[in-house]
Amino acid sequence: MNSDPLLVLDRVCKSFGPVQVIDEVTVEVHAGKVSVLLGENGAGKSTLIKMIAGVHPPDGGRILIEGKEVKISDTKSSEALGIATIHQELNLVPSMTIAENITLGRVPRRFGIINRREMRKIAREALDRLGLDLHVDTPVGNLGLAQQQLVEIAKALSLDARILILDEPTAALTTAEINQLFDVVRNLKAKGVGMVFISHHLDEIAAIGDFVNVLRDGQFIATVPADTDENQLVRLMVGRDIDEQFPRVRTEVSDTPLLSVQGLGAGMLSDISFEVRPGEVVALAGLMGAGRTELIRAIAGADDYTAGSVTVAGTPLARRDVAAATRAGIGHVPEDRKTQGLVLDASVAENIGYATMASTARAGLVDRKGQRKRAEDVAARLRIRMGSIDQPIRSLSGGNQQKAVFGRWFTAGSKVLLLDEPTRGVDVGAKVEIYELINEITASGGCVLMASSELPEVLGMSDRVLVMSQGRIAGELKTREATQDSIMAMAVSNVHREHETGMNQ
Amino acid sequence: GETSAEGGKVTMAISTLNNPFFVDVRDGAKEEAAKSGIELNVVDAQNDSATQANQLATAATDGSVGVIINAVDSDAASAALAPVVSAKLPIVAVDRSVGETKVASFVASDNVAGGEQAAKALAEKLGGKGKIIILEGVPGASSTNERGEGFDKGLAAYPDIEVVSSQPANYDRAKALDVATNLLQGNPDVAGVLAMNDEMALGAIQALGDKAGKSVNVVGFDGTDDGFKAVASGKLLATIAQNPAELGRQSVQMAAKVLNGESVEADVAVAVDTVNAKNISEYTK
Amino acid sequence: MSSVAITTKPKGFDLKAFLANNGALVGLAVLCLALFIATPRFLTAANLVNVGIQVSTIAVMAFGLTFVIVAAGIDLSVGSVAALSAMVSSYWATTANLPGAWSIVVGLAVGAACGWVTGAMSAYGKLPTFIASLAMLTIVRGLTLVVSDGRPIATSESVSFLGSDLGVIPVPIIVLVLSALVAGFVLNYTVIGKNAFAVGGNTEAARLSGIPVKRVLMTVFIISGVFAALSGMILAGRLDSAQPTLAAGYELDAIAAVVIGGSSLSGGVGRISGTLVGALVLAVIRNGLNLLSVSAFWQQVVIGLVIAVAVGFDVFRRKNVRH
Amino acid sequence: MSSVAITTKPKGFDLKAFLANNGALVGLAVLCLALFIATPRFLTAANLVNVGIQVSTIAVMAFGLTFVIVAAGIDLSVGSVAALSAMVSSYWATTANLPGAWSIVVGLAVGAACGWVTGAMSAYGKLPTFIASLAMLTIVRGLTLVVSDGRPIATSESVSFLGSDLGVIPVPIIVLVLSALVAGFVLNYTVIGKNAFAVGGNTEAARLSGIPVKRVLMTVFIISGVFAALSGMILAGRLDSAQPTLAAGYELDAIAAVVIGGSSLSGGVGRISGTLVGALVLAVIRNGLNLLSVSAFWQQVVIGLVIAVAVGFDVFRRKNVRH
Ligand SMILES: Nc1ncnc2c1ncn2[C@@H]1O[C@H](COP(=O)(O)OP(=O)(O)OP(=O)(O)O)[C@@H](O)[C@H]1O
Ligand SMILES: Nc1ncnc2c1ncn2[C@@H]1O[C@H](COP(=O)(O)OP(=O)(O)OP(=O)(O)O)[C@@H](O)[C@H]1O
Ligand SMILES: O[C@@H]1[C@H](O)[C@H](O)CO[C@H]1O
Ligand SMILES: [Mg+2]
Ligand SMILES: [Mg+2]
Repeated sequence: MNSDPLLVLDRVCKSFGPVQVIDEVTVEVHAGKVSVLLGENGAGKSTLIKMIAGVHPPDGGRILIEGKEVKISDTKSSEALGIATIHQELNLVPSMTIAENITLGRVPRRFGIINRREMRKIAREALDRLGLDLHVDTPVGNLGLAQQQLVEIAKALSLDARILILDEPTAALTTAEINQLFDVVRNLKAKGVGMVFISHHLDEIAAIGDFVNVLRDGQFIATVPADTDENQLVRLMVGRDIDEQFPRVRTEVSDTPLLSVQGLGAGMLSDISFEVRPGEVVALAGLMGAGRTELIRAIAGADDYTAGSVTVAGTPLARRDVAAATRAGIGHVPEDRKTQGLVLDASVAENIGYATMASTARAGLVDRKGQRKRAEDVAARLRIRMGSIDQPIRSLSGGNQQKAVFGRWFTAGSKVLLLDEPTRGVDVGAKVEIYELINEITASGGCVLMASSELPEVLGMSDRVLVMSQGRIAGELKTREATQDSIMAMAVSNVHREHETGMNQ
Repeated sequence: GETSAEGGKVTMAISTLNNPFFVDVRDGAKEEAAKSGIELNVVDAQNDSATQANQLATAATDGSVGVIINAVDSDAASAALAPVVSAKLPIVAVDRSVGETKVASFVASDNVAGGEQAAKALAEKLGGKGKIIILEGVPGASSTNERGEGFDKGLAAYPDIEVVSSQPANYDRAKALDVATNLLQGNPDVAGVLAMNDEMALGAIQALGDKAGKSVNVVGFDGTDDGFKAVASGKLLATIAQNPAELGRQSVQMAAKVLNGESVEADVAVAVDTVNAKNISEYTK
Repeated sequence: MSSVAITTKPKGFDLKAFLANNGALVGLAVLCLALFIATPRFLTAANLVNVGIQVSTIAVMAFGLTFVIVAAGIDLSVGSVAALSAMVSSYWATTANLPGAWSIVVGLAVGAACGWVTGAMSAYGKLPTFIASLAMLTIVRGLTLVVSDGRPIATSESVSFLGSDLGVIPVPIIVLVLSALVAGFVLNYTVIGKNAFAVGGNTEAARLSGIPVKRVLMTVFIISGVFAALSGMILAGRLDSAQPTLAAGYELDAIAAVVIGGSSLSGGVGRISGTLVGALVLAVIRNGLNLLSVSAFWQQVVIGLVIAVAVGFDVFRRKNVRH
Repeated sequence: MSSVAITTKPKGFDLKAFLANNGALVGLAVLCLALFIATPRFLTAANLVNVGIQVSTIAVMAFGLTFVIVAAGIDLSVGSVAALSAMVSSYWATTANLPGAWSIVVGLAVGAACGWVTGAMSAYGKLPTFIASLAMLTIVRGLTLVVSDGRPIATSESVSFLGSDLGVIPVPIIVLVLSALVAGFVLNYTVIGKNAFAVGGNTEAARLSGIPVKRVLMTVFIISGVFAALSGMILAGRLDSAQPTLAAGYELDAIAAVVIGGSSLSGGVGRISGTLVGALVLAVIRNGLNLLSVSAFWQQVVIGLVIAVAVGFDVFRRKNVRH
């Protein structure tokens, strides 16, 4: 921290209307160093980096680059200053190819005419840096979420910036890709690139960070070295201690299965059979694209399947019928809360109430009072932090939004919870709260099937682990006996054998 | 010519069939075609000149031996007829003129004269003075222009009649209802309404409510069934009756004659009559 | 932190918030005031009744359309559906000589059937609603011409009643008020309405919450068809005749009314009261321009400008409130 | 696995993929075959030239519209813009007696100006493009009536040339082919086109990648205006007269052509060749229905059905290919 900083955010401020989101925060970025931003959901991390990226220019304070004050009024001027940004939300055009996305906004051209060969070359080089074996002419919309995230990273890398900003780039990635990304980051460090890194995974901070800037409620709290003890970081971030990161309370598991999946086949999935019993948390682990999301969606009735059956408490479920699944007691917390979980402009109360609106209605009339009361109760129980139950859910932090999706199924009295990456992008404090919700479900005789790419979460919260690979269940482990290595070994086990069948669909 | 009417296909291009007037023209034409053994292919331009141009181009190449045209717009019809002219098919125009294009026969009512008669009927009833409003037909349609010209001519003899407003209601009853309602609101002391067809006259009558035929007099044009009914009930002062079915019949007759190599009159004038309370019984049986 | 700002609840009447949420209403008030100053004829009972009658057809049509737009769809077929319903109900009573008392029901059923078809095309056929309803615009108009053979048909007594006066109060105004109440109630207090909001706000999230998205789509189009039919019959009743060209092009006015009233074409937002105000804005402007004897040609220019300014004002206002 | 599956490139000609990507073309071929069997008159040189002339106006208009739709917008004003451009260019030469050679340029400039205004309303005024262009539909038609005073104006010689024949080849067909080439080139090979795809595919991503979203919106509307103007002048040229009601309602046909051609109304997808095929589908159907002497009223029904089926087929096909 002694050298002259590449970039300084000097006592910057930002308000959205009456709400001050960033209040006199100072952060420095140094050449060859990774400067971590740490804070709860809604602390203002993304808003801060958007000032550098030219999305939200600050309304107070200064931005200095190599000691000179600059104005970054739009994304172009940020890029011109040698800054590349990987935003938290994916910023890809699904209908365009990988090559077009990587060169978006700076297509190689002559007199306005596009040079396609050059475009593909730039893309190919960018993918190679991440060791990505994707064809540059593939439309991005055909890729899974994780692959899209990698393309987004490749796009930023191809700018050859001297300042690189990474806003939760690892949230959608599994360990293998994260390691690959970190190799690139180390490489860039060696080349003197200054970086800003945001993540809710504390272990990643120690792995590549140099120093950590802690934010709380838009205010600067402290700057500490990256090897600071995790508990100390948590305390700085949330203002209190968190006793246990994975507070799983194991309960009595009864014998009769609550959820039973037999011989299920759909798209890439084939011959999936397993059971989940009351009181049990079963984790679905696997590599990116192993088919966990597809499985969860098929069970939830979101997608159709071609073979097999799903049974809840002995009753078989109709295919592709979310309403039937809901009535049978299934609750589904989808992979992406923004696009699949929430009506962002509707209120918290409405979002919580969607699954119970029809069942509590009388003669087609919505039970407005009851719906509201139920929403208030569940919001209080799940400790959803908000101003009012009537505010648009868009204005809640990510973790609280996620809790509201849980709340929907709590009110509906769901017994079988299907969770798809339930804590993606959620801060440590809120994570623990979500884990406690999982405990509540199992304690009351429900069961949970949880797809997760975070192995610590899998190991910390489940009772059993089903490992998926290439659309099949590659094996099962008792969580007590499992390790990260044993899960990973199983996850890659039959990749090669299945190669042929996998590509002929 | 070497062709004969019997068994030949004749295309009849009509400006719009959304108007009972032209439905009558078509029905008269069909009746006559059945008699003379002509296959009549009726196409509807929905009041769009370009659509009509397309239909005429198709007629020029689809085996038709002759064309009867009721132009959407007289000026535009000339160019639209060019392919028919170069295919050397005989052309009969009905109800509306077709610019410079040479036609075998033009079967029509005299819109200018009719307009003059309408103006006269209203002005006389008003005793030569008072405020009136005019409801115009589709802007740009030749009948609109010609009837407007006729109105002007007719009103010229009555300097004390003041046209306080003249607005298009597109020959449409619903449109006329709103336009008339609004115009009457702005000019509450209006004594007469001059409408370029019966549909609009009926819209104006609805707008007037009880006043129609009492404190405000309305004159229409066409002589449709609904128009006659309104005359009979005293709500419509007069309508200038064309005989659309006769227009249709005559146009087919002319086409048949040309195709059979007979000679025809260049202009067939189908009479227009002023129909009012006095002579209405002759028209309603 | 944001929680602090948001917990602040308005104490007493919050004028600023009221204005912000009722932009179109303020616009309407300004408009009326301007006309009142410009011409004494505007604020007469007779003229206001005129405006009421004139607004009724577009407003009733727009109420139904509001449901579709709230559910993030669009219905371009409403004008044609109004015509077909009026035509079939008149055909039923006049041409086919069936019991005239049933003619209104028949007309409404035709509207519902048209909505059912559009809804099915979009829900099950997966057509974008723009295309499904565009196809219906043409198909239904064609059917209207087929049924009528291009001629107007006299309406039945019961349909004519819809366009007549009940004492001093015109029936269209009564129908307008009742329609507004029913539509407002269904949109805000029933599962049907709330489902439309959810589907319009985020279809995928609604589906994954167990809301039957297809059925919701069908329902909103059927509602739209029924209101369009009612509007068509009011119009025909006023003319005592169902015209083949009835309500042609009215869909654009109806859409404009809904949007001026604050509904968003991207779905999830909308109010019946807003739609009523939107329709009134258009009707008052037309009326005012006529009172001021503005030429018909310039009227079109002015109305286009008003649509742009009204919606633009609304967009601006919302942006300023949100942040 | 997807990485493996995705890297696999088709070996040789993939018929299935070709059919899947050219649904409208297949539909067109089927249609032509059916007509060829139904009537010998269809496949005559003279008739095909007719179809070519008839398709030219809608197609040229739809080419410009394709840019707007690719950028996730809609332009309802194209019919009115066609009319105003034709009218002003005729007014320029005929009424104002200014150099007729310039009239085409004047018409195109009018189109560009209209597009500029619509674009500005949507880019800077933040109006939804549906509303901005709906307002313009009315405003521009009103201006056309004002300029013409509701009467047709004779076109200048140079505009009439656009509607005439050059030897045996009709000029509209030549203009059509040139327009398709220019539009296709701009859409696929230039930054303007790529930017339209990016903005339509994901506006926020485009903005964050430094693409000047507002300027892109302005550009696509100007392009749309210019093509609409050209189309209007071809139409007026064919009639030797600019009509105040010229091209009224054509926007719906043009939109249908673009969508039948495979563009998505949600943006990011579109091809000029597809649009041409879409316009041809509509023109061939109209032509065929006339050749087969189908009644005018039923024609409307059939055309609506074809729009629904064509787009429905396309939706179905795409769904089946993706999974
Ligand atoms: N455009 C905006 N308008 C209004 N409020 C906003 C806007 N963007 C962010 N906020 C608010 O600013 C606060 C900070 O948001 P920000 O996205 O910076 O948080 P974060 O620290 O990145 O959280 P997370 O870990 O969930 O990504 C939040 O309360 C958020 O609701
Ligand atoms: N519509 C689609 N088109 C093409 N490929 C798809 C589509 N949907 C899913 N896939 C592919 O199917 C595979 C399985 O996806 P799924 O989301 O179920 O995996 P996952 O195990 O949940 O992994 P993750 O969510 O971490 O990517 C992915 O590789 C994805 O790219
Ligand atoms: O003569 C006809 C009729 O009067 C009709 O009502 C409108 O168009 C005219 O050409
Ligand atoms: Mg963030
Ligand atoms: Mg997944």
